[in-house]
Amino acid sequence: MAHIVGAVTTSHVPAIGKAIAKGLQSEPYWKPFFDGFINVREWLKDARPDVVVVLYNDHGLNFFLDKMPTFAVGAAPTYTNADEGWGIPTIPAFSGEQALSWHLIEHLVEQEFDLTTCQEMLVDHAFTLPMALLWPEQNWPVKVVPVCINTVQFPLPSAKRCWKLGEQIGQAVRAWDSDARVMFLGTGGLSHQLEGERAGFINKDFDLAFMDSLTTNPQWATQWNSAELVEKAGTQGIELLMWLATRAALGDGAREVHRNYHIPISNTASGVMVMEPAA
Amino acid sequence: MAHIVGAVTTSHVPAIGKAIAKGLQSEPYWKPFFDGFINVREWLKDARPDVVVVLYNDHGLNFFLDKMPTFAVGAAPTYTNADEGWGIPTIPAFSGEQALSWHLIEHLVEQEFDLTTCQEMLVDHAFTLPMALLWPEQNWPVKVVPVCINTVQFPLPSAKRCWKLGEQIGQAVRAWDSDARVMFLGTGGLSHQLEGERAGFINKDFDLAFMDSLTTNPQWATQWNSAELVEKAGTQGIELLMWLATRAALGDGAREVHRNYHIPISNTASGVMVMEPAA
Amino acid sequence: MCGINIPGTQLFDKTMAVKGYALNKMCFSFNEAANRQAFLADEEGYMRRYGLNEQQAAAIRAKNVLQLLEAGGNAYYLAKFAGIFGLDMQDIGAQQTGLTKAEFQAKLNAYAAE
Amino acid sequence: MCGINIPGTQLFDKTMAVKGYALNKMCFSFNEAANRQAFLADEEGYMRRYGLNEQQAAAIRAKNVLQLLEAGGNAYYLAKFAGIFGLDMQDIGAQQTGLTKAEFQAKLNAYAAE
Ligand SMILES: [Fe+3]
Ligand SMILES: [Fe+3]
Repeated sequence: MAHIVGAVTTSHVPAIGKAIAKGLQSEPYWKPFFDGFINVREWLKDARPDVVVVLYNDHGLNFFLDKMPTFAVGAAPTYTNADEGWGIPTIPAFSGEQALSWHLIEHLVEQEFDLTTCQEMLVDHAFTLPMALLWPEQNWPVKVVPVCINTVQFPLPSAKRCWKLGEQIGQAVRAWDSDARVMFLGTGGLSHQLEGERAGFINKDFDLAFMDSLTTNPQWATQWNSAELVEKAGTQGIELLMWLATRAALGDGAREVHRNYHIPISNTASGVMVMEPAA
Repeated sequence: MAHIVGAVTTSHVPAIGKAIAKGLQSEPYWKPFFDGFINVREWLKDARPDVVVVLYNDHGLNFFLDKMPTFAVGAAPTYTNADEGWGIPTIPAFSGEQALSWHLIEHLVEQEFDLTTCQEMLVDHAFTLPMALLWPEQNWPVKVVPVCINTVQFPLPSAKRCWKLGEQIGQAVRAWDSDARVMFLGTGGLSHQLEGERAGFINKDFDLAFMDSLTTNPQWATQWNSAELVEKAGTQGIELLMWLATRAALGDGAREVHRNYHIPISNTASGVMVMEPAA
Repeated sequence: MCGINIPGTQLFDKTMAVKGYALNKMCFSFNEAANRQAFLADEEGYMRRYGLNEQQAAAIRAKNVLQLLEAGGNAYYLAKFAGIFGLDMQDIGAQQTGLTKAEFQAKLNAYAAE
Repeated sequence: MCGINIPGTQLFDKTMAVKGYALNKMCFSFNEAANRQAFLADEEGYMRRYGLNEQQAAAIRAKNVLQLLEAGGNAYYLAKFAGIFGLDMQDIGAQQTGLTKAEFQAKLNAYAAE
């Protein structure tokens, strides 16, 4: 059976891509953010994942409102990045772990998740930049399975539903007949809001409480509906749904191995955490 | 609150479109099939629906394997038919009932159905031909909401899951704040198989038992998984999932108003039923 | 996938979905008349553009439905390929079962009497 | 939809999704460089091609984010429109809040100290 090595959760704003492209990692503005990944990469050396299941939200690259899935799972041999409209450099393609993709799809549909399955899929900055933060050389030592959650158009799946999705992803991976080492990567948040008169909203107290909750009381955030979560975390802070589903995939207990929290990058409170399943 | 007038379930093979286009309704081959709709149209005169929720399966017109949803709900202002590759004449466009589309979407996502929402959607023969059988003049006196269920690529949603989908569609319609008269139309089946050495397979006993079950023991077919249903009804006979979801939408009890069953049209055992909710 | 073996039947499951992707994508393109024309004008070039493998290309050349299925074709998309040549579902059924069309039709009719 | 009113915030719900469809579809097209060029070469023609209404077209001409949101624009797609003019998220934040970019940045930084 496959072995779950742990999970990384991180923010993912486009500005990170510009900073990487321009080599600004050591500039005073960016250093507190990028330095948060040094320990993550140290951890990765021991964790040695073979496969990464990436839980992220598409920002209008692969999906439009003509066909907007609640949950989409990739089952492609390769995933390429593409121009998202700002002309930032694209990131090298990723190899898909198709066997795990289809194992997940069969398990999740059996468990009454109404997936959209994608045998072709472009992956946007929410997928590529966290991967580039973990493996800056960008020649990926892992295969991937993308899982995409709708945060573009209401109604969004509830935090409760995302928790259940994550739980079942974890169960499926644990039941996967493979000796692969599997990592989860959840990307999005933390608190931020891009649009409206409330643009620039950040909620540090909530973010810190949310990060704490992932190990102490992991279903804490499921008490709120999507609108309530937007009130607390901002319109894009709702991307914490990916953190929640990722945490759920780890199983009942989890311990925190590393975290960093920094305000701001671009308009966003940025966070990164490494968690391992409780022994 | 909206009023549910009843449900029609019917087969939908492309050959019906050719027969309509050529005016073959009274030919000996086609008459036993088309005559089955005379009583349906009589019933419609009394039922007077304003809105039809159409449960059908796409045959590779609107969806491909790059993005294959398990359940898709249309939310477009209009739905057009298009060339499916055989050059049969297309059918006039349909007006969407967007208010009900979004009411359904909000209700179903709240109830943990992971929909794909479609603000643009081409509808294929599985949608258009049943409509043309009900309203042969093809100037539609109703607005529509399409609900599409994957029968193209395994894993399919189970019969149990389709039943639950139908149940919640029914609940949402009953809770819809509107004085509209709503009908359900489920299209597909009955037993047939297009591919493989088993092509031409039909199972009359099973079809008749299935039609009976819809009023006497409506969850009867949910005892089988998708492969078992294919064994009983053929690879395309699995389209009976639409009949099942449609029946579920009617609520706890239903009575049969009309049925016709005829073998064969094209490679298919054809059936049509009209049901009303138990008073 | 569900521990059932149905004679003469291959479910379009993950194995077939992966195997047949290029073939099915080409057949999906036949929804558009211009693509059907382009295929007829240059079958080999069209197949290359969609990346068909040799098994798939041979099955297309042979217009052999059982071979197309074996190569990962899905019945819903293959129907669009058949449509190019004016084949209906009974032609296809006859071809797959090794019957004449009349024999295949008689087989269907026989179910009515059961 | 959930009985919550969040000041300065409009959720992109069914009402906005319907209202903004044409505008968002145009912005989605800006993923491709050729479409961005085509827009810049003929803004009015491009907007007509996507069927924008007058409110949407006026908001695009004004490059006014609050007006674009009011007209049904979705933040994720509008970002692609903003990208055409090299505006980053802080430019957009400043415009929407009536601050200079420096003031908007100071507001963000202030959260760190809380
Ligand atoms: Fe984001
Ligand atoms: Fe069908």
